[in-house]
Amino acid sequence: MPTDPVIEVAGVTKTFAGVRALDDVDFTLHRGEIHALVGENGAGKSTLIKVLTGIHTPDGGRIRRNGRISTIYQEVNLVPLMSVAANLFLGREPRNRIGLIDRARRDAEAAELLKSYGITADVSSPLGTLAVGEQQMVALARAVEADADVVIMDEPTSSLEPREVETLLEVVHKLHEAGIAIIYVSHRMDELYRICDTVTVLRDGKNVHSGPLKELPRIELVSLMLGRSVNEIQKHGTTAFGEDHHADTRPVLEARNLTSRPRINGVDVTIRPGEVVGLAGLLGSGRTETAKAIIGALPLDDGTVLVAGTPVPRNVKAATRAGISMLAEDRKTEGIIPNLSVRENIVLAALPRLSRFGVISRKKQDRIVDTFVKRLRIKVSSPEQKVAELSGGNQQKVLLARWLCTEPRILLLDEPTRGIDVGAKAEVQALIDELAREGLAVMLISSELDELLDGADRLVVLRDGAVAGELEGAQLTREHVLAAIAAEVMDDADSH
Amino acid sequence: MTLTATRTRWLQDNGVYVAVGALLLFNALFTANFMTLGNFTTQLVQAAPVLIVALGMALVIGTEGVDLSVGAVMALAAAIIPLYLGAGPVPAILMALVAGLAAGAFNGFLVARVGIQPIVATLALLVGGRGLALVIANGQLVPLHDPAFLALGTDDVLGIPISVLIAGLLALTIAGLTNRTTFGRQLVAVGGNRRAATLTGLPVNRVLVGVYAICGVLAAIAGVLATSRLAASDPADMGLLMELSAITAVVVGGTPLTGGKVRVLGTVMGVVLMQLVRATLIKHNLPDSIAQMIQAAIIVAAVYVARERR
Amino acid sequence: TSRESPQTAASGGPAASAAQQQSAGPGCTRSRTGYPQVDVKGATVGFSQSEKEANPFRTAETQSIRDEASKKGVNLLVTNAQSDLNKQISDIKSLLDRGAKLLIVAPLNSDGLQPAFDAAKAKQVPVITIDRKVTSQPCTDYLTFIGSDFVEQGKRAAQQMIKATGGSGKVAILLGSSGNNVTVDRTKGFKDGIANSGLQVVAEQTAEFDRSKGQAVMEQLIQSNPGITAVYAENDEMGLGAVTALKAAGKTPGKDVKIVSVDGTRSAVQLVADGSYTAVIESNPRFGPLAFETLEKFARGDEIPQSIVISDDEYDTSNAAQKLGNAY
Amino acid sequence: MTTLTAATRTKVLQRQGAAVALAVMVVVSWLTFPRFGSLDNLRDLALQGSFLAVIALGMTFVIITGGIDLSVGSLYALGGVLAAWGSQHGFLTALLLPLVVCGGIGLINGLLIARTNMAPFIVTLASLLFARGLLLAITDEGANTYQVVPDSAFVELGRGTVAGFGYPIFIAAALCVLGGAILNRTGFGQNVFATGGAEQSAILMGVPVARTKVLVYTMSGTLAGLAGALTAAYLQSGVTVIGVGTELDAIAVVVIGGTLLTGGMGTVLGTVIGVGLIKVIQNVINQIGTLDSNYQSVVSGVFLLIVVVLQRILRR
Ligand SMILES: Nc1ncnc2c1ncn2[C@@H]1O[C@H](COP(=O)(O)OP(=O)(O)OP(=O)(O)O)[C@@H](O)[C@H]1O
Ligand SMILES: Nc1ncnc2c1ncn2[C@@H]1O[C@H](COP(=O)(O)OP(=O)(O)OP(=O)(O)O)[C@@H](O)[C@H]1O
Ligand SMILES: [Mg+2]
Ligand SMILES: [Mg+2]
Repeated sequence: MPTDPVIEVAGVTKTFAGVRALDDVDFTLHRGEIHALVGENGAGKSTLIKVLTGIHTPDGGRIRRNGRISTIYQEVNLVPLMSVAANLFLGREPRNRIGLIDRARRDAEAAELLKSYGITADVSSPLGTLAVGEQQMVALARAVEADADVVIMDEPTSSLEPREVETLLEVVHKLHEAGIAIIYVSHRMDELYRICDTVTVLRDGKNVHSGPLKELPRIELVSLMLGRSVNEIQKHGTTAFGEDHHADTRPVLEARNLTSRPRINGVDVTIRPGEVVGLAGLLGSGRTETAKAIIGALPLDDGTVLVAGTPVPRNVKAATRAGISMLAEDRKTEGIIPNLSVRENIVLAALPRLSRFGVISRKKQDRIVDTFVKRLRIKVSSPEQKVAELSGGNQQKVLLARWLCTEPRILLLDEPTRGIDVGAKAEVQALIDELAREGLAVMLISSELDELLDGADRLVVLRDGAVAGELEGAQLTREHVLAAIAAEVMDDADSH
Repeated sequence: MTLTATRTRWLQDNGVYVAVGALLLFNALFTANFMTLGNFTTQLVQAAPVLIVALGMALVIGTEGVDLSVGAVMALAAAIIPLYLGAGPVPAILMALVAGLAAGAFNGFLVARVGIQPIVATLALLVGGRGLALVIANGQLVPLHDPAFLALGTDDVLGIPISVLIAGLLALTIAGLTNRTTFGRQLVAVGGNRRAATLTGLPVNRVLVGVYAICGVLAAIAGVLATSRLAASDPADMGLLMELSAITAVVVGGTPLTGGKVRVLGTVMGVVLMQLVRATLIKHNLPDSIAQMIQAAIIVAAVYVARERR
Repeated sequence: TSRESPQTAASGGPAASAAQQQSAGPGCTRSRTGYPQVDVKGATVGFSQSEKEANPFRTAETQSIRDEASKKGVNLLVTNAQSDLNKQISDIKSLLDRGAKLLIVAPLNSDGLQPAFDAAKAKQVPVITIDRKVTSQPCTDYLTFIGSDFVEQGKRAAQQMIKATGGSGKVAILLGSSGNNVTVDRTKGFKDGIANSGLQVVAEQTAEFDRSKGQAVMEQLIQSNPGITAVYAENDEMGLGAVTALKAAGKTPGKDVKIVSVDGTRSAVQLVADGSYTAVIESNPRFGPLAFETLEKFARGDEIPQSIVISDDEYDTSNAAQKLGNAY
Repeated sequence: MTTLTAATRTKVLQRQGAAVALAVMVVVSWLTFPRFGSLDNLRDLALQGSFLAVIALGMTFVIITGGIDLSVGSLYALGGVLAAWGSQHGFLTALLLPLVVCGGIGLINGLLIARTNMAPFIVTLASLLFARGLLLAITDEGANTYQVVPDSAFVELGRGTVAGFGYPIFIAAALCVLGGAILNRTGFGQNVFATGGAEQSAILMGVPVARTKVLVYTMSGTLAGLAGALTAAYLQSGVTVIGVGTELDAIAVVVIGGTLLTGGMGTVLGTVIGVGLIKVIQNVINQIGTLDSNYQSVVSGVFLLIVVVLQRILRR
């Protein structure tokens, strides 16, 4: 099938303050192919894409583009304050006779278009009011509608639900049939093998392999990415979770009747020490809200949170002091402090503990930072590096470290492995396991069903901001969860 | 990393020191009677109140805010001094500082609790504060005669004028506060990403109110020192346009207006640079028109060098 | 606006008791203007002040108008333009709107009040401008101007300076705010006045009519020009700032360095009396009696001169102690 | 990805917040002060507001891109001086000279901000100084005030009236309508919102962010120059002492009108309402008449505070 190349890259090098993100990379994309771009966190995938699209100028090398490129970037890159329709059509709005933007037509076309992506939100409301996954779909629709010869997708499914992933893959398929070339970046192996023709593996900024994907066994692909031998990797399964944990008897966290209309409505969750409770549900089912409600970041209409039987005042500071920690879903706006160094980001929440009379001990800081950089294998040139310069996955580890060094009793993890490569993902999962074993109460929110099924001891399924069911033990199967979640899909079908 | 990149980075971090050095060199060569102890003392004494205000401003800017009311707070402090000077300098100064604290805390309350954007929140006090000062003082300039109070502005310790000493000590304190304390690091985190800081459980509101309160107190201290030096309480003119001088000095010193970073030594150097620029322009007797245009050019040049690269 | 420009201690004439010099030129009568007769007693009179009453000159000026108004049984409306020219225009229009039949205006600036004068003209309301002369037409745009001649003030400051220094030495000028015509006139008068003497201007820098800026600028100048023997300050406030700076630099103001300024505030005149200041050219703000007297004359149909320029008093070491009571 | 809570409702309330405040102010003033509603007073209110509205229109665009323009006060004064000087050479010179020069300074502001990543606050602060210096330089340190040639067409531009309402009112109104249309109905307007809403995203979405910024500051400078020219025509002279602190007035009215200082959201209508509010407050202070001048700024400050706090509360 490969015909003439639409993108040709030869010997491209790109260096950021001290980090060689791309090192003499060759890369060719042919017309009509779906090309997987894989590699560990920080391997240089996003950087390569930004070089391709002209956002970054390479330090050296040659790039030949042979057509229009349209891109969905890793972090949703839309304008939250503008309306959904405005975002969708920014730069190519329908005009009326005298050349002014025809807003009515724009909104109508936007609503029409989004319906084919399964989104029924009000297109005239600000984009920021949509759930993250919906925003991702809007970005997808925008990129696909741009009439491009090449569509680049940088981890498009990382915030999508199974149902939406299907929609997305259908779209990819249609694009493929229309002869459009696609670069597809993902850490999810299943997807890659389902849709991609060819693969390029980056490691430490170098292209270590390019070739057809189907002929490459999964295990070998992983070994190429990690630079470790196949044997070494074979020890692990799909996830790195071990056996079920043996939880204590008395719950350490009891959340009762959490209500913040209209997003959540009377959610009850209890977690015992040493237990991992998963929250399952569709996009917008209120999982993030539940976590935020527990940590006190969401104004509540009703509800109480008890830690070890004592009510916690409704603010983040009090919750943190009571031992609750939350790893936020959106690390860019709710997690990292971009200007600060890795060290300062890690110790931030633990500062009061590391200081006397408000004066911080640098030695204690360095010790803690050192420990966590090693334990979580955070890839940094030095702890003084700015956290904004790290790859997404490494930023996520920094945030995990921030919470772990406060020595919490309850850890709320909202999509902790989103955008993390296979290696790091296994590490994080193993870590969650280990933490639970050490007696921590963990709440795990994940859009990956496998992760929930393997990782959680018990699953709370949310639907429309209310608990739709709890699954435990033998009920923890794909079918049961889907059935619990799917009720909504049925309802939807009925009402149509 | 290439050599030019290293050099650019170095210049970006140290541009303000280079500029101060260059200006000193220029003056040493071309300005009569510049290299005298008396002259340096004069420059430092004149810079001291600006520096004190700029230190507070640097903290506020570090939280991604700005305080336009500092000049008005200086005027308030000035207006309060004569009311209590009868009871002695200490109560008078304390009352002035309390006023600064109250004004700052009020700003902080508006920003942190009510959620008003800093420029607008402090604009209200910029507009109303000086009026209030004039109301308190009945619109009058009051000459002051209390020798102990006036000594603040005229005396020195081991040859260092008291106001310069105070400014220096405050600079050290603020440097320690930002770099070495929990409060300082929380402040920078709040400025770097307020939502993340909130979700991390930092006492965001307390930090914000604290920062504006500190800024208010520092402005009041500057008002007290300037009043003592002038030997008169002059609420109509005290600290006029001080907010712009202070912001300029802070930014020229390399603290970005986008928050998340505070450079205390840079701020000191920014103040010194702007003071030297003013002194140079006056000493060379340039007309006001040229002087203003040169100041504009120097501000742009200094900030250009220190700007954050994309 | 939210920020007032620094005080311009713009000035006026001498004490109301001082002798008047009536300027030449055709006078203005009511019949020439065709305006109706308005009895001052019981009339509604508007006064538009230009700046906050936050300096002695403005305070005394407004007070003088108020005092005289109540003496004459006048219903006085007062506005304050807060140093905003556009606001002064609306102030004057609103005074007219609120029924003022006679207007006294202390203009913020010599230029730019034309729209306000036109509005008054349309309503046949006579306008007396005080303390600052405007560039519009007397008798048509406004009735007359009462105040002093700033150029003359500068000249007289120069004479005092020549007298005190013996006509030689190095002078520094502390200028008022840039762009202000009081600054321009007082500078011109002073420079003209010293033109044929041995006085040499070595520095002229703005200190914006402000005491602390006067102090700061003087500190700089005395460092770079230690040979300065005289300072001309365009208002008392800057002069007072210079005194503090000179003392700190180890000079004796009034002796080593002569200081002359314009205004006649109590603090400055007191220093002259004490001997640490050379001379003050007065600018008296008490326009009330003269302004209402002029309005009465106009009502009677008398001829009003184009401008009523008042001979300024002056304070030097010989008379400051006796005349201290005249200072404001 | 920023999530908003009920942002739609917010937007409407925000706009209404200022409008409601204005309506209340007007009704109360009308009832309290019989002179407030007089035609003369309303005409003057509108005229005084029109100059500020022209400046604030440019500021609205700048603030929506997430920037700020402190130079407008100085450019306003400079524009007036240039127009008065230019009026010796005919109508077109008088009108175009200030637009070109002030627009040029705005262009430089824009280029410095867009191309060098310097903070708008500091760049425009420098041009505030620069423009003031330039003004002093061309007026011989303020000694020269240029007069507008009397009875010229240019004077008519500032002094002419329709039904007693001055031309500047109609010019300002037309510009605001045009500005509103540009903001909401053109690609440039969308770029302005995108630039201020999320600059990095806008760049990735292919919005010409740099060009948008340059245009916006050029526009702001040009409009400030135009306001200066209109003022000069109205005052019949190029007054040097105007415009001090006008930038803060302009910022205040834009923010009162509900435009977010952080960018990404705002309306021209809101700005017009903000201008109305400020001018009505000023007018009311005059109507009260007996207020000590020192109290006047206290009252203005308190009013400003009440309006922004109310708006903030309404927004919740
Ligand atoms: N703007 C930047 N400044 C400095 N370093 C950067 C910058 N952007 C990327 N890097 C560095 O370049 C390397 C490659 O980063 P990149 O974002 O391309 O990784 P990635 O393969 O997309 O990883 P992930 O799977 O986590 O998204 C990383 O080490 C990162 O720290
Ligand atoms: N109508 C809405 N109004 C305000 N915010 C919304 C609205 N819909 C979604 N959001 C925001 O979008 C984010 C995701 O929504 P939600 O928490 O309900 O989804 P979720 O179940 O956590 O799914 P996921 O975590 O996969 O996005 C939340 O932060 C929520 O605040
Ligand atoms: Mg990436
Ligand atoms: Mg979520």
